[in-house]
Amino acid sequence: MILKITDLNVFHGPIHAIKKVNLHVKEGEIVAIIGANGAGKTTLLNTIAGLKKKTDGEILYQGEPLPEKSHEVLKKGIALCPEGRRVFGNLTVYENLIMGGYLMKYKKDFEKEVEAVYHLFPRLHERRNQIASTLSGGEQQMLAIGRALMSKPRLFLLDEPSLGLAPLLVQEIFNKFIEINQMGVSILIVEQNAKHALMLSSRAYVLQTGNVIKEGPSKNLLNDPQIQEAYLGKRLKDRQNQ
Amino acid sequence: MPILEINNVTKEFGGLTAVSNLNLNVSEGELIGIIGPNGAGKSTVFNLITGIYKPTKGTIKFKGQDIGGMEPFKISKLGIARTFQNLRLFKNLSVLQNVKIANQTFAGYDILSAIFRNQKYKAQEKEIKENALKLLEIVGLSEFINEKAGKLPYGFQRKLEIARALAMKPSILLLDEPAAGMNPDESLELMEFIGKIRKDFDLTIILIEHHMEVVMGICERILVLNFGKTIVEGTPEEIQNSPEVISSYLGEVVQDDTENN
Amino acid sequence: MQYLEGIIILICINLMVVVGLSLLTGFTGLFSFGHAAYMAIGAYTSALITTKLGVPFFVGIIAGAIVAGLAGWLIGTATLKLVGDYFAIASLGFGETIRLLLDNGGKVTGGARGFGGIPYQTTLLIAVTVAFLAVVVMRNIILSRYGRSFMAIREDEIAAQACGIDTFSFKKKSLVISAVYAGIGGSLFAHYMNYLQPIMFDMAKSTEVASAVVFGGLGSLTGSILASIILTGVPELLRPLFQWRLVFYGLVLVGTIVLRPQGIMGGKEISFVGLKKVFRFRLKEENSNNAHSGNK
Amino acid sequence: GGGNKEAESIKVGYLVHVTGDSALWGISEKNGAIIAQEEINEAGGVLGKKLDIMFYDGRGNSADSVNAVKKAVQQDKVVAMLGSNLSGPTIAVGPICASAKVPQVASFATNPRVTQDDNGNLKPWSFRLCFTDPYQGKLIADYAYDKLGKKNAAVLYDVTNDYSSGLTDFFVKRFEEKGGKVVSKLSFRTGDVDFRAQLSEIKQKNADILVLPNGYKEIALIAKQAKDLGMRDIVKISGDSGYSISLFEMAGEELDGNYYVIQHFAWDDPDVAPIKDKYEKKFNESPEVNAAMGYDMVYFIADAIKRAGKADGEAIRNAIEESKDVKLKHASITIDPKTHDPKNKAGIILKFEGNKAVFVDKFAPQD
Amino acid sequence: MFLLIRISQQLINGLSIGSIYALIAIGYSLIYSILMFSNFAHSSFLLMGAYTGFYILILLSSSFPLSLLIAMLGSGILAVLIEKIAYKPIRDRGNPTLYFIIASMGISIFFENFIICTIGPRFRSYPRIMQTTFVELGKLNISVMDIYAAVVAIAFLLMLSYLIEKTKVGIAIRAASFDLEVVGLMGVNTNMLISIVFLIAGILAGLAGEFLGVKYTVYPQLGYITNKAYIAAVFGGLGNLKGAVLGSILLGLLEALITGFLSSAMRDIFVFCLLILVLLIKPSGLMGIQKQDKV
Ligand SMILES: Nc1ncnc2c1ncn2[C@@H]1O[C@H](COP(=O)(O)OP(=O)(O)OP(=O)(O)O)[C@@H](O)[C@H]1O
Ligand SMILES: Nc1ncnc2c1ncn2[C@@H]1O[C@H](COP(=O)(O)OP(=O)(O)OP(=O)(O)O)[C@@H](O)[C@H]1O
Ligand SMILES: [Mg+2]
Ligand SMILES: [Mg+2]
Repeated sequence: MILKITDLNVFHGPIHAIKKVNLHVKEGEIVAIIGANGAGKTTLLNTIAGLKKKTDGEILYQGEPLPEKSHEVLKKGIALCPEGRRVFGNLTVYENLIMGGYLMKYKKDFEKEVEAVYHLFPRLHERRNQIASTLSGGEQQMLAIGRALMSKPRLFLLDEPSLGLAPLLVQEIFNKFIEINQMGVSILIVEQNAKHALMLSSRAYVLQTGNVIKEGPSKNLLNDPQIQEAYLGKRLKDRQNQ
Repeated sequence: MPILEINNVTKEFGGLTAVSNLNLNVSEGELIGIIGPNGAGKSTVFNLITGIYKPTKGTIKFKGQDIGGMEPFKISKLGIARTFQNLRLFKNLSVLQNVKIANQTFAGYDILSAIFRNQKYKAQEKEIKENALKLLEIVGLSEFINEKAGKLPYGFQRKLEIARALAMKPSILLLDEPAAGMNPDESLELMEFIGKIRKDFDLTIILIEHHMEVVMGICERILVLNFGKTIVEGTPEEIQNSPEVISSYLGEVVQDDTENN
Repeated sequence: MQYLEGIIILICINLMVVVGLSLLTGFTGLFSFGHAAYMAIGAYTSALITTKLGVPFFVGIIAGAIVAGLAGWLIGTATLKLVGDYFAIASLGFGETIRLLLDNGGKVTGGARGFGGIPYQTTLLIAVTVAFLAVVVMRNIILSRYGRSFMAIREDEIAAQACGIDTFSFKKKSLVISAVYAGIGGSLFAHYMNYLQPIMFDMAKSTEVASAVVFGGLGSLTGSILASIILTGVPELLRPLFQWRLVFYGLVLVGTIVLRPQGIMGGKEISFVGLKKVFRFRLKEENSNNAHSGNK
Repeated sequence: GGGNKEAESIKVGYLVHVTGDSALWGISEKNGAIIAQEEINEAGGVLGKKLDIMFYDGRGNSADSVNAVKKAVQQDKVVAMLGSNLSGPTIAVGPICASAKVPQVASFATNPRVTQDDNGNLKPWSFRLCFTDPYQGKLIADYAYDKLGKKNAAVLYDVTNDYSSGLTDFFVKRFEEKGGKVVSKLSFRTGDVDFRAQLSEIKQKNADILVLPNGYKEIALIAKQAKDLGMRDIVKISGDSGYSISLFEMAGEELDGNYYVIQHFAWDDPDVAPIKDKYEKKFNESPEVNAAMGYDMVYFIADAIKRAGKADGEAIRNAIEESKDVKLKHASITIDPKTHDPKNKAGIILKFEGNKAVFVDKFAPQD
Repeated sequence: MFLLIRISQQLINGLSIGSIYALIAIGYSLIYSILMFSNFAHSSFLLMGAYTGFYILILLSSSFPLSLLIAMLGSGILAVLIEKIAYKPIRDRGNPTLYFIIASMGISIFFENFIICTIGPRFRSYPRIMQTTFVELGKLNISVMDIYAAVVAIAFLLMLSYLIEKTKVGIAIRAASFDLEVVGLMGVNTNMLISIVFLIAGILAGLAGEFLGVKYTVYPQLGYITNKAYIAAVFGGLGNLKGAVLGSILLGLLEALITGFLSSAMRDIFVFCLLILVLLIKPSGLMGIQKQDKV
């Protein structure tokens, strides 16, 4: 078990955003979290990554309590690709990647990793000297993912990675996630594109206003009528089929 | 006469041509989609129309008037409202205030009326408030009117931006990825919503989206950009079957996916 | 009793300036380091015309307000294209320039040696009335479309433009109004002190006013009012501490910001019983909370 | 007023600036006054009552001084108000004293407007023990022209300081009247520490005397920087604020032999020397000139109260106005009823030599 | 010829004061580049250095380099402490920059008056080490101290520019100015990073403080000179170290030339007008990068 969360409670001031949540990720697994706007998905990931303080509950990483400071969490091998991109707008693309690989000791490792990111997103290579704030939305998203990849995590937290990406690219990055996963990296992914997320993951949790209301193998959830109705856009398809 | 005419517009950033020789005529009441790979220049087109960027070349006309490079606030007053790809709400103000600010452009009361709170002030303030409440109800944010905008979940913030844009009483509404961060179900709601406001407010709408369900579902005409140029223009069917679009933007799998339905 | 009266008058004077700056800094998000200059302009203008031309005091106040407002308009036109610290530094430059001009003012202003013989006109009644009216007016401005436009600019200029707000012109309006307030404060000050010296309007004074705005809580009118009372009153209470006074002043300032960064009012407004009609801010609905202007 | 309760002490206010830029002087003055107060009370007080000197900090700033003095005269009901050493605040508090009918005696406030209003009318409640700027300007001009025989003067003054710019005006007027030439008049601002640009210009003009109507910090820095620029020998002269014991430490070498300063007294005057000894013993540091003035201020007011016979503002005012040959440590004071300034108070000319301020002359202008 | 000498002497004067401004402005700019606010408490760091250096020299009669070292250290530590006590809580709450500015003003008021209360308001002179030595070049005079100050300023500029532009830590510092939280996500200990920046800025201020003390004197209001350095930094472009130095030198030169050839009384008015003019043409200073928000 790489990550085990028990009875986690998180508050935003008076708002109880995460309510007694239990969740786990097994070594080498891809786990998805789906849920409507405001369900608490981002809050959950941010709490794991150390951006947000938990109120109580336990987060165990490889059986040990997880540190609470974000930089220590990263050192343990957990990287977060945050919601809303949050690239360093005053740095160039390349410098953003340097920041991603900040803890890497050897230049060779670093360069190898940068090459891999450029391979995944050729656009970033093309724009390596562009100031990140002037990138287009999707380009920034590529950079955010690339930057998170640079730290070569053991557990990868992804908060809506497909946001603002062109369909073709969404395919590509999801394939990339599978590839990364096959290299032994566990992934916890939050996605609005629930279908994609469920097809990618082996297990999933459904979050509703801070509670886990359903969990189980993704396949089951994909076929669960209730889930289809609420998160998979069944109504949409119905309408389109009309 | 088209309500918006974009003629041969080019925008360069240093050595980079973000938009190149773009032509687009939009007729009153149309709902146009703009799609294209990331960095194709879609948002830049919006920024050119709304005056945030000055075109390097070419003209932009709104209802016959040249607006290329006009100050943004003047353009928005003429009747072009927009939402932003990276949300730009007044984060520390309440949801209601966010909408009121956009609606009050039409309140002409002067500062003395404000100071003395005369009849004119009261009537117009009342109107602003009523309008704002109505709009918030339409987008379904009624229960959050006193919440700080920045504290809303992402999806609600997007809706608030739309409400704010509508409060401008625009004749053209520019939506930059309104469905980003929404799940398919919410996207569906959004589609219905866009259709409804279009009718209710007599709007011309230009929409940038990467959610194909939405684009294909509601747009009548779609423009596909790549490298700042129009590569294809046509109906949703034409676009979906264009090999060029599939290879550069849609990808095979999604294509299959839509066909399955 | 007269002593207390004097303190209250000074509180009213400071309140005028602080409330004015509060509009600029707390509500519009523009930081000014040179606000004492507008006070100086108001003070010298009104003092000059009441002593040299013998016009009545209220004409002096109006003239002071107009000239200060005019100065605000000019400076605004020249510098409001600048943002953040660059605007702040330009305002500092303006403040020091005004002071230097007054220092070099020769016969007209008395230069550095000061300008005396100003009639004592600022009575308790006048000071309190003016301050009260000023606060009511400011509250009405803030609760109108003007106030909302200022706050929109504070929050996000580009979005404000997209909402049809002419940001440059509204920033200028905000500066002019706050300069007018400072100018009126200055007029009251001149006719309370009976004697003016340019050094009274140095950077320390500007800092004092700016700290009061933050101390009260950005974007809170009642906060600014309370802050003026406390920051004018407390140093008087601390008088027995002699030279340690300023040490404590510094500590209090840092302490508030560290321990209660939202200022004493935390961006909220309170209503005073009895003054309910005037001070009732429809809190939740109308007014912003804290002014985290989203600066990076 | 009323005074239904017989007070057991006589309260006298003293406006000092113990914080702010001029704190150094204020603190010395306050300490000097404390010594005098203790001596007087040990010797039985005044009119059989203890003399209670109450100090008020004006922070070197007029608005604060006004508050302080309001508190003194209106709340604490002092019968007389001493201080301060700065003209601005002293002028600002004048009307408050007058309206409360409390006499005001300034220590080092040299601006003419302390005792006269803008139109030259006497302020009935305001007095001072120091000489005025016009008088001091005359002293400097006359001494430079007549005694030192200098004809080409340069002035380097602080535009933002009322004392400095006032003194400059009066000096220039007098010096030019006498037939001297002011070849260069340059200024700086309070807080400036580098004067090379101005000095370089003065150097070009070949002045034979450099008038420095400034505080000792500026004088020391100017002297040092002048030396850096190769202006080693130019004679410098200053008014009463141009002297501090720190000056030797800071610029003794650079000023040695060519610096004159006009003072109210010399520390090596046997009359004044004991004040210095007491001060050093009590406060563990060397006093500034203000200490002696603070000391004498207290004796002066004690004498006036004695002569008035009662602790009443009006009576004390009249007694002050009638002061004649009041023997104080630093001088013997006669108040001129027409100006409320001390009459014929001669300046003491000190010269810096061998790390000491040496008495050279006692000097008063001819007219 | 005569005019040439006059101008050259004023240029030397200007460079001399400019290099002192530069020493202060670099530290100022460094903190600006990470927390994006004008740190008025910089004057306190400066005072700390000036007084520490002074007392080490006088009381321990130590050598000049040793006193310089201790002064730098003293200021560095003070800077880190102030950051921890006053700025960190503000930062943690994500308050706007205005709060930092006012807090820093409070600190400088506190520190200045604390010195007045404890050490006293007196001006103090450093022992005569080298302030009086100067080089004579024909009719021109250059003080040795100025040459030192200029050399040190340039050395620090080069070192820090390298640090900021070329090293990983430098990139992190710049990234931190944009989004501190995400810098933490990259595995950077942001508290440590900020402490380092304050340490460096403090050390620089300590150095500048001792230089100022030697060149002028030590007194509680010595810190006011930082206002000039602030203006210089704005001139050059806030947050840009090279800009800070350029702005400082220009400001020094302008002041000297205006005093010499235009008007000493109106000097600052001319300087400010020029400043505003420069900002109107280049709204973020001479070397500042104009940020354009991507919309
Ligand atoms: N900074 C904050 N301050 C106060 N409340 C917050 C804050 N951030 C989130 N919340 C609240 O916490 C709850 C959970 O929000 P969160 O952002 O985790 O939702 P989410 O599931 O990620 O939604 P989305 O899909 O829109 O991103 C919401 O009710 C939201 O309003
Ligand atoms: N201010 C700028 N300076 C430099 N380059 C810019 C600037 N603004 C945009 N660009 C570049 O122009 C191109 C077009 O950007 P734009 O934001 O219009 O893309 P987009 O089509 O909206 O993409 P996305 O779908 O990812 O949002 C991008 O490659 C971007 O990097
Ligand atoms: Mg989220
Ligand atoms: Mg875009």
